[in-house]
Amino acid sequence: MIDKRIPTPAEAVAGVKDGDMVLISGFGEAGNPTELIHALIDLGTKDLTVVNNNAGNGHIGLAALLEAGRVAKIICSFPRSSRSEVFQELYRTGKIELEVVPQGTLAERLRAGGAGIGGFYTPTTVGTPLAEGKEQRTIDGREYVLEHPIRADVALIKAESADPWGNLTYRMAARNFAPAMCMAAKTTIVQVREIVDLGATDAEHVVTPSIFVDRIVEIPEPISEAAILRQAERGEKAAAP
Amino acid sequence: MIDKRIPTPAEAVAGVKDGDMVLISGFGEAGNPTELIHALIDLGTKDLTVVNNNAGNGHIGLAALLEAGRVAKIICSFPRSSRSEVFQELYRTGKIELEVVPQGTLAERLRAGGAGIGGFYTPTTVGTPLAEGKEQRTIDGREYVLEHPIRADVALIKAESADPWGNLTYRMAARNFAPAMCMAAKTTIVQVREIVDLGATDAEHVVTPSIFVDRIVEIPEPISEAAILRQAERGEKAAAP
Amino acid sequence: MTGPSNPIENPTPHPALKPPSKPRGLTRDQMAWRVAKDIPGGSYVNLGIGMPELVALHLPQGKEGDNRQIVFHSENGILGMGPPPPQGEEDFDLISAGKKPATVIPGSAFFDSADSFAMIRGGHIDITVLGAFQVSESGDLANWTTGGVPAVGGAMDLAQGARQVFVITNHTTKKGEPKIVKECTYPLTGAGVVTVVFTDLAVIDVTAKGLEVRELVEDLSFEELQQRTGARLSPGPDIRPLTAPLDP
Amino acid sequence: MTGPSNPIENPTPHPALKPPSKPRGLTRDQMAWRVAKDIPGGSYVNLGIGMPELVALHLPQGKEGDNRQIVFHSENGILGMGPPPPQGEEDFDLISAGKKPATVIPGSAFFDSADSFAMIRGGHIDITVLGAFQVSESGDLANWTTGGVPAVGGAMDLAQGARQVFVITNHTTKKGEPKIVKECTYPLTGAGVVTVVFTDLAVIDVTAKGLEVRELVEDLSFEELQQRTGARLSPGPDIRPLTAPLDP
Repeated sequence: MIDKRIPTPAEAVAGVKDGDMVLISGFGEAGNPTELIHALIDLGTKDLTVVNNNAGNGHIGLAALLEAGRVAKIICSFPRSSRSEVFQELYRTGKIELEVVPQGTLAERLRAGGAGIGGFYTPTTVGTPLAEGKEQRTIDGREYVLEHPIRADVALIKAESADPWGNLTYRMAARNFAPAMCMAAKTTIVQVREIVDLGATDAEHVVTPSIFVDRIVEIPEPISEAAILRQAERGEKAAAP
Repeated sequence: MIDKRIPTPAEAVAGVKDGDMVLISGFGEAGNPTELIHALIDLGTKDLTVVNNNAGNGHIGLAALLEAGRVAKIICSFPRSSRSEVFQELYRTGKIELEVVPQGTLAERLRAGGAGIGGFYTPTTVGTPLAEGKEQRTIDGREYVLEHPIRADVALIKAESADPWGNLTYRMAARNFAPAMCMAAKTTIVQVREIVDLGATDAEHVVTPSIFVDRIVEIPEPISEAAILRQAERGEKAAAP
Repeated sequence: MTGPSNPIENPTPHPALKPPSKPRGLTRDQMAWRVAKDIPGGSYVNLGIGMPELVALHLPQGKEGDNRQIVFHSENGILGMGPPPPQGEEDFDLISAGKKPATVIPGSAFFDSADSFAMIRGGHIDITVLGAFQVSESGDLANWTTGGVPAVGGAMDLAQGARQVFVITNHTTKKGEPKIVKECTYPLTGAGVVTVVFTDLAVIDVTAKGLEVRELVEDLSFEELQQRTGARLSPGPDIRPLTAPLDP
Repeated sequence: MTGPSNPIENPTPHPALKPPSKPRGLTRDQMAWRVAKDIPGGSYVNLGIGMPELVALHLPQGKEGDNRQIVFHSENGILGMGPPPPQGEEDFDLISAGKKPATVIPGSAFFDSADSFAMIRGGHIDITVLGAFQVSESGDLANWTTGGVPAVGGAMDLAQGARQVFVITNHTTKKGEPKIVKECTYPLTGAGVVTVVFTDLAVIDVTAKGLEVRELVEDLSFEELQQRTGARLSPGPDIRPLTAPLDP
C-alpha cells in the first residue's frame, strides 16, 4: 500500500510482538512519539528491547512503558536525568538490562542498520571501559573499535508532517534520532502533527523519504512530555511543605 | 573566518597542490563545478588524484582537466560514456591510473571519510572481481567486504545557494555526491549560483551545514556541460558528410 | 490481455505469427509488460538502464489515490521519478541514473548519493529490474563488463541490496548462445542475487532447488526451452503459458 | 581586562582579595572568560554541559559580518545555537544537548543525530570545551562516570572527535585532591585526547613532552601549583600570569 495513513494509534501499532526490538525517537523531551508509546502500552506487548537516547522521564511515554514492566532491555546513551526515577528503580532492583552506547555510536549503529552496513570502525570508546570485549584494530596509525549495526523490528517515530506516502519533515531539534531510526526498522510507524497533500512538501525539503516509512497516523495536538513534566514538578513543589 | 565568500574562482582554488586528492561533485552532467575545475586547470596543479562518479565528457570540465594531463589517477564508478573519449584515450595509452569503485561504496567511503569512520563492511562486490584482495568476513551469516574511507585534500563542489557562512542547498538531482564530498575534504570549495543573506535559508532546509564548507564563490550563470556537449554533438552531426 | 494472436487487433500478420524457425518469443515491450505484471502496487522499484527502463511504461505512475502506484528510485538521488519530459522541457539538473532527462511526480524526494545507496544496500528497494549478460543456475548475475574499460556504476549495489532482483533479458544471445548458464563466464555483478528471470521465452524462478520454469511461451516445449538454456531447468509446480498482449 | 584588582569597580572587597589561605584562583566566570579568549573567531565549538556552558557568555554571538563570530554545535542536531530564550518563549522542540530551552541565530542549521556525530567524529568541530573529574599527564580524560548508573551521552564522541579538547575544571576537588593526575583512577572518557586544561589556578598545555604550564595565577609559585597537582608539570617556554577581569 502506497497510501500509508492509518486512522488511530492503536491500529498503527497493531502487530508489534512480544520480544520485539523497538526504536523510539526523541532526545530528552523533543521528538517523543508519546501517543504511539501509550498505544503500545495499551496493546500489552512485553519483553521488548527498546532503543532510545534516554530512559524516560516522569511517568509518561517511555517511562510509562518501563513502569508497565514491558521492557526487558534498554539500549541508550544517557539513562540518567533528574526525572528518570522509573528507570533508576528498575535498574537498581535488577529488573531491566541496560546497554550504554555513546550517543554518536548509537546514531551510527542505527544508520548502519538502515544502510546495509555489516559493521564499522569508530575511534569512540577506545581506551575506555566501553571498549572492553570489543574487537579493536589499528587503521592508519589510529585505534578503532568495531561496532555492529542495529536492525529493529519496529520504530515508533514522531515527525512534524507527512504526505500520504510518508515523506517526512521534522521540527527543529525534534529531528534527532528519527531519520536514522526510520531507516533501521522493518516496520516504521510515525505519528505526525499534520498529514499534508501529496506534493505539498517540496521534494528538496523532505528529510525522511517515504521509502523508510510504513504507517502514518495524524495526531494534530500531541502531548508535550516537557509541559507535563513541568506541570508535575510545579505540582510537587506546591504540595511540598 | 566565518565569512567564507571569495571573489573569484581563481582565488577560491588557490593553494591546491601538486599530488593532492581532489573530490569533484557531479553525476553525469548534473552538479559539476565546471568553473572551479577550469580555475584549477589555470592554476596548473598536476599529479592529482581525482574522485568523481564518472571520468569526464567531451572536452570540458573534468575531461579538460584530464586532457591537460593533470590527473595521475581517477577513482570513479563509471568511467565509460558516449563522450568519455579523453579518458578512454589516456587509459588505453597507460597515461592514467583507474580505480573502479561501485557507486554506493564510493558514496559510503566518502561519507565514512567525513564522519571519522575507520572502515566499514559492505556486502557490495562480494563474489565479484572487485572484491579481490580485499578483506572479507562473515557477519550474521552474510559475507561482507571491508572498505576504507576516502579523505581528501580538496573538494570542488557545485551547489545552488550558500549563505555567507556556507550553508548549502542543491537543485534536484544535482545534489548527488556533493554532500558526502563536502564532508570528506580538508578544504571544501563551493561554487554556487546564488549567495543569499545569512538566515535566508530556513535552518530546516539546509542540506550541507556550513561546518563542512571552507570557501564559497558565486557563479550566477554557470556553464552547463550538458548544453555544451549537445551543441558540440549537433555541430559534429551538422559537419558530418 | 489475451495473448498475441487476436487477428482483429492485428490484421496484417505479426512476424511472430509466421511459421517460426525461431520460437514465437515475446517482443521487448511484451517482456517489459510481463515484468511489470509481477510488480505489486506500492513497490519501490529501481530500473536498470536499457531494456529495464521499458518496464516503467507498463506501470501506473502519478495517479494520486491509486494504490497500484509504483515509486521509482533513481540511484543519483530521486524517489518518485516520472516519465521523460516533453522535448524542450528538459532540465539538466533533473536526470535519471542513465543520464537522460527525467521528471518527478508529486510525492517525490531528492537526496544525496550516500542516502540513495543506503536505500539500496539497506534492503529498502523492493525490486530492481536489471539486464544481464549471463545468469547462473544459482542466481549469479553477470551484467557489468565483458572486457574493455571497467565501469560498474550502481549495478553491484543494486544486485546485493534490492529485496528482489528481476532480470529481463533475451533467452539467448543474437548468436543463439544461452544466457542462462550453469556458471557465469563473465565477471560477476553479484553471487546468488537473482530471484526471477524474465526472458522472451520463459519466466524462471531462482529457487533453493534450482531454476524453476513458471511460465513458458506456448509454441515451445519444455525440452526445447531446456535446449536453449545452459543450466538445468525444472518445471515449476504450476507451470503456465507465457502470454502478453500484442501491443502492450 | 586588567585583572581582578581594580578597587573602583569593586568597592567592597572581593572574596578573592582577602589574604588567601587558598590561592587567589579564578571564579567560574573568570575561567569561562579565559577559555573563551583561546577560541578563535570563526570556530565551530561544542560546549559540554555545566561549567563549559558559561563559556558561551564570553563569546560574540549572532552579529552578522563579525568574523569573531563563533558557531555553537549542539549534538542533538543544531549548528548556530544561540542564547537561552526569555522566559515564556521556550519551545520544547528547540532544546540544547543539556535539554534546556535554546534558540538559534541566523545562519543556523538543523540535522539529525547521525550527521551531528559525523561532524564530531569526523574532526569538523574545532574545539570542544568539557568538564572533567580527572585529566592525566598524557591527556587522558575522565569525565563521564564515578560509579552508579552509567550514562555517557556524547562525551566519548566529543573527546575523540573534536580537533581540540579544552578542559575547564577547578584545579582540585572541594576536598583539595588534585584533579590533574599521573593516571586517572576514574573510568576514562578518552585516552590522550585533552589539548589544554583551564583551571582556576593555571592554563596547562598537554604536549608531547608532558604537561606545560602556560599561565599561572599571580600569587602562586610554580612549586605551589605543582604541590596541588598529581602529575609532573613543567613551566612552558613563555610562562605568564593568568589574569582575568574581575567581572568578565
